[in-house]
Amino acid sequence: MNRKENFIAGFVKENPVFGLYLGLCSALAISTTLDNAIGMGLCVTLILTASNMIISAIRKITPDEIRIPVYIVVIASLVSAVEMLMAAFMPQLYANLGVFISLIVVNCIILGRAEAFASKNGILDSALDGIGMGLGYTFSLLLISFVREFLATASWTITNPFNNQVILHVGLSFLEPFKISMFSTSTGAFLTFACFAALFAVLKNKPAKKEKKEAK
Amino acid sequence: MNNAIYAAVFALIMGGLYAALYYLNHRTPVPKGCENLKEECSGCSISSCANHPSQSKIIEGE
Amino acid sequence: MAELFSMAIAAVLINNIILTKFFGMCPFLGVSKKTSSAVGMGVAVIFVIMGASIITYFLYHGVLVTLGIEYMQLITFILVIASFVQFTEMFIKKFSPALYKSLGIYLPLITTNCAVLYVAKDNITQNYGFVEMLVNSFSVPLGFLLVLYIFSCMRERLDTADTPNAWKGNPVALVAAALMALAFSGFAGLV
Amino acid sequence: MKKIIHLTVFLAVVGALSAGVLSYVNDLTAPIIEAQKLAAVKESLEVLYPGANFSELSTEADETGLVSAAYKAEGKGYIYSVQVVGYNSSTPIDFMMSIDNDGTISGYVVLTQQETNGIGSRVADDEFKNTVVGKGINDSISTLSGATVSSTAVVKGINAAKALFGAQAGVSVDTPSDPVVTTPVYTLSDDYSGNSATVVSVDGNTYTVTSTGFPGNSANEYAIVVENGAIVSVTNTVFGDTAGIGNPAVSEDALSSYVGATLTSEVDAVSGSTFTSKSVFAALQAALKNAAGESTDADTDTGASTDNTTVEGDSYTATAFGFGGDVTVTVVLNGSDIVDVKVVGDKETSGIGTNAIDKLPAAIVAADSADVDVVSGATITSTAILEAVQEILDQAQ
Repeated sequence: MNRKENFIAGFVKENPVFGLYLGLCSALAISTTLDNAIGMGLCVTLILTASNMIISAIRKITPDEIRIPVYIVVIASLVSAVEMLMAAFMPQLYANLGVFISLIVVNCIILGRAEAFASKNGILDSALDGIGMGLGYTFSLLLISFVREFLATASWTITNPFNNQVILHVGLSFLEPFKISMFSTSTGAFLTFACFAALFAVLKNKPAKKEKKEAK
Repeated sequence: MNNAIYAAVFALIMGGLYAALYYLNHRTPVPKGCENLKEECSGCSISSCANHPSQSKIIEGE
Repeated sequence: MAELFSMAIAAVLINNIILTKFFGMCPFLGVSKKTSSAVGMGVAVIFVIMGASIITYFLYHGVLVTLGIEYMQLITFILVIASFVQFTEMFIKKFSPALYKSLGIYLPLITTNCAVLYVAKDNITQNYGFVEMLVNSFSVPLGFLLVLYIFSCMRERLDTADTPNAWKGNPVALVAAALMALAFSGFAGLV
Repeated sequence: MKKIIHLTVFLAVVGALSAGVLSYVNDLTAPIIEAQKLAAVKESLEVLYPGANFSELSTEADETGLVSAAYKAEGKGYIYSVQVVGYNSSTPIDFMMSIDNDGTISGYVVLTQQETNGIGSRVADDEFKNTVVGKGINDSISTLSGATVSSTAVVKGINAAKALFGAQAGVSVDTPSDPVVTTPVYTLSDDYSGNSATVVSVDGNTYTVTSTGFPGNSANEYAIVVENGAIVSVTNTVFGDTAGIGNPAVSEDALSSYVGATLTSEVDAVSGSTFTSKSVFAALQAALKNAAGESTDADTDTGASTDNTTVEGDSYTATAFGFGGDVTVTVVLNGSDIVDVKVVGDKETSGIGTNAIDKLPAAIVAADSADVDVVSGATITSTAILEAVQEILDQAQ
């Protein structure tokens, strides 16, 4: 399998969120705004890449019997470290994401990639896999939050997590009266996610399908 | 800097305990009548779960 | 007493761990295809959360705080949860094959169930006393069991329903979950 | 066996290495996180000790769990952030207080509170603040009569902060007994005109008296038997006060304690139901006065004994245009206190505008201002009434 293909697989075909239903807890909970989605996505990408590299580096000395425990320890320390760094340098984002940062430890994507890929491949490949999968996850979060933030607030806002300056604000004020605040609640999260999951199911089986059913 | 030493010793104990338990657990044979449980698990895509097909070879490697 | 009761009601119905906090989504979708497995998973989760919460509670207040190494919280908790799961599995394998037959298969999955880690952390961040901690650690997974069970019943019906191809399986189940979340939001004013 | 040792040691070493890394990161980030936490509350801290150097302290020693944060102002004193639940159980009273190094309470600031306006909210007023600031840590702090629940909660919080101060500053602090509740003394000769007691009927020596308790609630009715200028029995026949709060004041126990009382007797209010207790006193007073051949104050003022509400104070009238025509509002003021509001507007739509005429007066009396919510569905009439009341209030000042 060549590297480029591998890298791209994370976006559609092996998209961890919509395709494999991994890492859903955080994907649904923090996808209320683009800010949170970007922050969480990059956080996961960073941890995933680093954990993939470390695990790949120690794959030869890791006793096979206790692979999983070793991965858990490595991931937990990485997450703790990132958590502390975020609290120090991006306090606002840290406060918004809250407990979900620590819960990256049990994010199935990270352990899953360590197990399925990093334990068998070299450092560079593992790093690329981590970035690819991480960006695939980020991309999924962005899709969900793009829809949810707009439906719930009739606008999109992106802020700089380091100093809380608003970088971009797109608001369609004439739609203001029609916003559906339900989309910032859990019902909206499930609903948006269901639509995307259906859409990805269609994309995945495209060749096999005659009748195209666009998800709304 | 005692702090770091405490932390290291504490993690040493916890990590050792986990490894020992993990290994012992996987050596404990599955009781009668439960051998086929894994096949029954229609499961999900969590590949790190011990029931996932990709996990079946770990312990036999002794 | 009344406070503990309303705390429990809030944890089960109002702030339901799956429907409002999204913790434990993996088993929510993975193990909800059959009612029997949903109940097995739910019971296993209650047991593990209770056990792990009690241990982490004492370790945190007894060891981590005393030594001033609170930053080891996350790694300690995940190790405790993982060890506890291993220990439980080993124990029931040896002494109660019948129990193993019904619950054994769900135990390994619980290590990576974020609900367990969340409850352990929540007990610390909310600054609960021992009794409050016990109530919280029981009622939160009880809410998990309740929702998992209801959801599995719905999915059994959905299986036989005529759904468009793209929506078959998880997508339509998620729509059902959305409606369930909407229904549960009606409990909001209860306590 | 060798295998298991190998595995255990491997994971133990991985764990120890991780711990080392974490401890390094922690050392690196801890001061920054600390500084950030302080920056967030710095503004509030500055109010108490301007220009001091602050550092955060642990609140571990606080057994009550009420103190949420503690700060040390270098060389000046300590600041405690405290949350207590008063009357409003959904929003706690959040306050900060400072204790100087010498043990004097030097500051008290309420940050947020949602207590009943004009009653529990008094814990945020200067009146209460002045009783707190300047006290030493061993002085007891009195609660506010009439706002017992809220102020008791605050005093408990203050005591928790004092105890924590003792632990942190190394000063011994007397364990304060539970807040001193200063029970105000009432006598039946006091002025209860606010309760609008009216003798409705007299049958032999049994007097039926109505009087209101909590402002805005409907009147309570009592059957009172008087003999030789003293109370023989009191029964509550109609209860119009807040259920669950006022009830203790009209319980058989409470009412039987007034048997034998004369116009000069001292009487005890039931704590927590002060308003209803006062309505009992007002009724007792009215019955006793009536028995003694006097009419009540109120009667002489308005000269209309058929009038159900009798008040003392100055009466003002204003009109405003409602939905169907003029709405006439009569307001009785006692100082700045709105004692009574009457609305006459026979042109308003029955069932809609009349809704406002029925409901708003009580709300205005309770709020003591025209700043109350309009009755939904009857906005125009409501607005007219409120405009008229505002006009009167402006005039009266």
